[in-house]
Amino acid sequence: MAARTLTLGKALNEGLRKALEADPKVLIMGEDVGRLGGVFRVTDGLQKDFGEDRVIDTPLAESGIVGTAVGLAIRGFRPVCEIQFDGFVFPAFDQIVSQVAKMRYRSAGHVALPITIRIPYGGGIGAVEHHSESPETYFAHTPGLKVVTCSNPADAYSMIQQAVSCDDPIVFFEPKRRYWDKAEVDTDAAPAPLWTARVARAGTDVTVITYGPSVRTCLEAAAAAESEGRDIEVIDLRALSPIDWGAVVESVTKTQHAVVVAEAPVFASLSAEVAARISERCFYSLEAPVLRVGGYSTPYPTSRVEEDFLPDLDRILDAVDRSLAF
Amino acid sequence: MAARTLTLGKALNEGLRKALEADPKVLIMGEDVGRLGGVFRVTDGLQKDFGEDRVIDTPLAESGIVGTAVGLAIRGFRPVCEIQFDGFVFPAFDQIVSQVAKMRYRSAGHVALPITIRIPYGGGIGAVEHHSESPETYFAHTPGLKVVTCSNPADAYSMIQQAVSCDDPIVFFEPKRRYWDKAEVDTDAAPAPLWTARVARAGTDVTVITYGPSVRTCLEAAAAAESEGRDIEVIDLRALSPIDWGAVVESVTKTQHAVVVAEAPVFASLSAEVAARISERCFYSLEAPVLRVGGYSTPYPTSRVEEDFLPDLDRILDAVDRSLAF
Amino acid sequence: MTEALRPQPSEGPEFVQLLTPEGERVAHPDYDLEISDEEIRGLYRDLLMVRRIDTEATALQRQGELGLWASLLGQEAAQVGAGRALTASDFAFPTYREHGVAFCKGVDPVTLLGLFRGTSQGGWDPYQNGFGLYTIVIGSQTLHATGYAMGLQRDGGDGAAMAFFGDGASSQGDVNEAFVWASVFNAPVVFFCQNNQWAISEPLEKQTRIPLYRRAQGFGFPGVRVDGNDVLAVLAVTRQALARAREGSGPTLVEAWTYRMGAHTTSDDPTRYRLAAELETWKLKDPIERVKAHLSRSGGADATFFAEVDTAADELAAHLRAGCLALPDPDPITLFDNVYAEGSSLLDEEREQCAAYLASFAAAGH
Amino acid sequence: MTEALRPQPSEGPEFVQLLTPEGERVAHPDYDLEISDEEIRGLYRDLLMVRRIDTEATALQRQGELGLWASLLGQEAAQVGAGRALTASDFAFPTYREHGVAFCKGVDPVTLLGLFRGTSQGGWDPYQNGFGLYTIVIGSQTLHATGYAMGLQRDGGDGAAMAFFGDGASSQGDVNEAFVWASVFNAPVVFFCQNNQWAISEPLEKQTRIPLYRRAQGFGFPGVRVDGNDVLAVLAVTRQALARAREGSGPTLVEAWTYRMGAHTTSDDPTRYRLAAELETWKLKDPIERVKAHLSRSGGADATFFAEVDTAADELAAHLRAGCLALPDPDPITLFDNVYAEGSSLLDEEREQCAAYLASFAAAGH
Ligand SMILES: Cc1ncc(C[n+]2csc(CCOP(=O)(O)OP(=O)(O)O)c2C)c(N)n1
Ligand SMILES: Cc1ncc(C[n+]2csc(CCOP(=O)(O)OP(=O)(O)O)c2C)c(N)n1
Ligand SMILES: [Mg+2]
Ligand SMILES: [Mg+2]
Repeated sequence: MAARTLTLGKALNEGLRKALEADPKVLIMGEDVGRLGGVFRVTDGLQKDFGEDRVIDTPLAESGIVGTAVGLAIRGFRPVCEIQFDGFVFPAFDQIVSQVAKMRYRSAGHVALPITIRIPYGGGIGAVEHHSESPETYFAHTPGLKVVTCSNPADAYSMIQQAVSCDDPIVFFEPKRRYWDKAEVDTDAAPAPLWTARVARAGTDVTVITYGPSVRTCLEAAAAAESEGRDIEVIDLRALSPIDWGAVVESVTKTQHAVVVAEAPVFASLSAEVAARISERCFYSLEAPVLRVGGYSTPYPTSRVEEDFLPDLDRILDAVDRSLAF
Repeated sequence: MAARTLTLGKALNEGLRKALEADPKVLIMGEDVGRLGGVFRVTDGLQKDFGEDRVIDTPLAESGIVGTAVGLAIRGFRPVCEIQFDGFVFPAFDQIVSQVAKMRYRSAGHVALPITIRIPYGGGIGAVEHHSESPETYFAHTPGLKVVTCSNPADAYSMIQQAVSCDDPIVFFEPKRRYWDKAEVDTDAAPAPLWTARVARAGTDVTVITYGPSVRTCLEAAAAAESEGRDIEVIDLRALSPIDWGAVVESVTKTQHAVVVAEAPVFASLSAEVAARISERCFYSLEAPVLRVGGYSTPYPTSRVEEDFLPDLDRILDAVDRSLAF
Repeated sequence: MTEALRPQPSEGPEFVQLLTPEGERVAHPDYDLEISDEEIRGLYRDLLMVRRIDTEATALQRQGELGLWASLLGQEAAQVGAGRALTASDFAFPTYREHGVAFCKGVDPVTLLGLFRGTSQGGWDPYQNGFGLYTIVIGSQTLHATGYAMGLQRDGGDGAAMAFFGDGASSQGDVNEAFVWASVFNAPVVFFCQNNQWAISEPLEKQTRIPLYRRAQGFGFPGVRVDGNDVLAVLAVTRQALARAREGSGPTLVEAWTYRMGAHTTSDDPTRYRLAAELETWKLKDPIERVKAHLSRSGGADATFFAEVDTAADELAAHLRAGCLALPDPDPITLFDNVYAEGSSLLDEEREQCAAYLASFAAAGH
Repeated sequence: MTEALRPQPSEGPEFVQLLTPEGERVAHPDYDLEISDEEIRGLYRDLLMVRRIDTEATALQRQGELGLWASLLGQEAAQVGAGRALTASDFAFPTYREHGVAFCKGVDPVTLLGLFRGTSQGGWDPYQNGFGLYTIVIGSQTLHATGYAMGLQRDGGDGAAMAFFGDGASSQGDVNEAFVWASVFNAPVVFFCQNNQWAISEPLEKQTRIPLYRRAQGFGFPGVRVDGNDVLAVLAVTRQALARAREGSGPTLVEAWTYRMGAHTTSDDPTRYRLAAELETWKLKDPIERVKAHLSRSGGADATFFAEVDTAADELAAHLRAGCLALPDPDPITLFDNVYAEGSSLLDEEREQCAAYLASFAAAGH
């Protein structure tokens, strides 16, 4: 077993390196991904080793990044686009929604667009505006795209490779405040199928469904709850579109209580889908309504109050308590 | 009483005319809104009467339309932007999400952006790609925006004026396949508050929650169900963000059954929010899970099969039956 | 409607013309075209076939067989000139109006009708003829063409990419970003702008206050304005631009100065916004008449030839009509096909539910 | 790192310079600047104050008082030149780096710090000084400036708008759409591009292969390249551009050729991507030294003056520091404020829930 301790960011870097090695058609493109290695160093060293033709510093325009990636994919390449921060994906939104998501459909299957769009996302890093958002719902709501997110180094390492080798366009969300989280990564282990959720912690009392940066927060909440005698099961969705409903329903059927946790404003969000679907599928098992903990219906606030905006231990435990007290 | 028979499109036209008359700061801008009067003629005759400086044919670029509207609003104007079709709003998405929605917040309230973004939306008109989409979830999920839609000429007439005079940015969805629907409009009547839902049909057995183009379909379904002895209450949300939960909860508490109907793909949609919130608020009243009828998780399909994609009478009644049989 | 007629481009070398509206060959210092009578007859044939495709499709729309049609009437020379400059290894990225380019690229015109009849979203195989899917969101395809050209640079492919777009499209951010990319990467792409003077109801002046071909200057690559109703000039200019691209000299912007003789689409009513007189002046510049005049005058073709082409066009029209009527209505359940290459549990579930639902109707004998 | 140093702009009239790096006044055929010693002393003072704001803010960041700072080091002349050309009726639309313009527009620099300290998103009143909110999404503000200028045309306001942006931003669709709009509507807007040679780690060549000021040609309005480290030249060029705008002659693109002497922001490490030698050549072109040299040599200022300015700068720095430390941490519940002008039932509900939740902690004595 080739187990090494890696940060989540480094695990992505190594995963991308593997992807570049495995297939000469894989390209990396984005702003500052070359010599700088990206502002989070996720592409560190890749341009040096794979050259400027495969690791491409692009002009500063996101629609251009994704739009030219579409053309490169039509020509048979597998572009991995980096969007520098969550809040900067919107200039590319049109190309993503109307071209990337729909080209296969439009072409009756003749054109595949194996494009991966990497987006560091989420808050909690004390950043300025547009650097802490959670835009996953916009993409999950868009048919033709698939959406995934990793929560730990091992998943980061395998999921990025699986995403790059998938023939469908994938929006790959990276929990930026977890880039520095470290864990052992077994680089030889067979990865779990990309479209499966993971029981991050088994428990019996309440199911907390979450993903990305909130997984660690929920695990911490579960650890804290343990001392108070509450046994929380934490499900890390991993795939946000499509969702592994089997895993979710199985857990909620068992615990009869569900809390959904994510950083995005809850209104009309992916969390709403999770809550709605659980409410429908587990109608007879639920002992309490599905509760949601998330961002408020405001723009992402300034960093000095972001801790009050983000779901934290206390808010998660408060929801767990409310669910159990129902 | 000044009751006149108007189509929904003409009601919007007259509402816009009133808005232009009422406030010299109101501007209309977009592609082909001038001499042509828009491809749906919603702005017909307005340039002729209010001049090219107030009804502005713009270059062909949606980000430019919304971005310059932001600047005009900063200068004190009230721009009404027309996006020609639903599928063409995405080039403007960045300006809408990162500028229109956040400027007030960023400026701590110093800058108001009283911008109305009109979008003809929805399917059923036998159109080509990008001309039949229902992108309301993207906007409803965006804090800082408000989202409304009208379903009939009377609402169209009053709601467009209310939207234009609102100091918040509003995305105004127009049900394009209902542009030709006719009804009496009392142009003197005091309009209902913009943020209230409307009981479009009172009933006792099931609540069908819907909006925009689907309202008529749901009313037709309710009429058909009547003959089979089912009494459906139809709620027209009108405001999609924020939603008038009071009206929804009141109805579902009474009927104990809820079906949500909209054209958008249901996954991670506004319908998910409605279903999740009802499931939470009406937990003890619901006799059946909240069911959703909507588009499938595919891009909007080609017109020869769109009737199979769109919620129609049969699918709505099927859901009603399933709800009652639960 | 009080404004004057559109201004016409200045004569002189800035406006490349090799065949006058009267059918006279003229020389241009930078663009030479050695072309045989046979080749000119071939172009004439193309022009006529393409126009016939267009008029037949318009008729099919009027008769209710198509939901919509975007006519290329008046733009035949621009499209045939560019289309014939393209070789098999070049890849075209069209808008929704490039029926003439499609024809030159060898696409059976029936293939194009599905989109307008509503039986498909396009659905042809772009690799078969190097002809991309029709793109409706204005300007998007210019970035695709540029990316494709970057791909050619990376895999050593020997063709070039050509992006088609309109005068209106020139205002879109995407088109200008494509110019930035193409310039910075020196990509083998030709930007072919059919300036047909109108973007639906908006005249050229709503998009630019200087000639569009000069836009390229701002991005550091050459721009050329060509008489878009002169098939010889378009062929010469586009060939040269493609040659430049293939030999590694980077992008070119070609502005084909032409005119949309018909409505924007069959849904449009141009009498609301433009003068009939404008149409009249453009009729005198018809792209087909001048080739016919030239061939007749030079003896390059005789009445038999013209009659033969007319017959071939009639046959093509009949083929188009028959093909259109035979286009199969898709089975509803196929609306779930081709969303993903590797499937999706969500979609599978929806497909099953829909199939069961549809079956329940079949069972009930609806 | 093997590539050569950045190429420098050609000398000659295409590069407007009125004061050499050595402090010598030079003439330019198109740009004349009659300016008194007193005015030059004023500009010197501005430059020094602005640099001092910047170094103090950088220090505050290092000491953990700011989360981030975007330094303008090296760009003082570009910003003071443009900032002093602006009059009270002109409106500036900045990026995140226009601290110098803010100063000239009369904004208390403490106001700018909230954004970088994380106590606000900006939050100043743009109407107070005609200075818009800092804009982080690259290029967006160019459209706002253009729209504002269209507003001036409509309400008869007598100012102009000025859009600030960087070399990197020139690639964004929005910026090019702003050029289209400004040109088509002949809007009174000046596009002021600080070409500081870098967009984070990407050198100019990743954005363009020709000089940026020439971009304007492609859109039909004038572009000028000015020595961005020469405050006199920037003032002269920008004044003229603003005058053109105000008198109805439309937009101008000004490219201020300058250099980002520091990191992109305090989060950046430029040693990873650029040569120290490049920095050295630019140190010789320092925007402040040349004014000092000129004033000293011409006798326009003496040691007392320079000492006075230093003292004033120290005072400003102390004010900035004190102001920074005094910036109040926002009350959490205020995160619900200013989302909407007319409220929202959803937000009201969330605010109440949050308030109750926070109160429960307070009650529990947390
Ligand atoms: C992004 C976008 N906005 C609006 C439209 C609606 N629309 C379709 S064609 C058209 C005009 C296009 O004009 P031009 O680029 O000159 O091409 P032409 O139709 O003249 O060939 C418009 C506005 C669209 N398809 N895409
Ligand atoms: C749309 C968008 N994409 C990416 C970023 C991240 N980013 C911030 S500054 C910057 C470089 C900007 O370069 P330039 O325009 O030259 O301005 P400078 O920072 O040099 O003043 C980038 C890529 C952003 N803020 N917005
Ligand atoms: Mg056109
Ligand atoms: Mg820069």
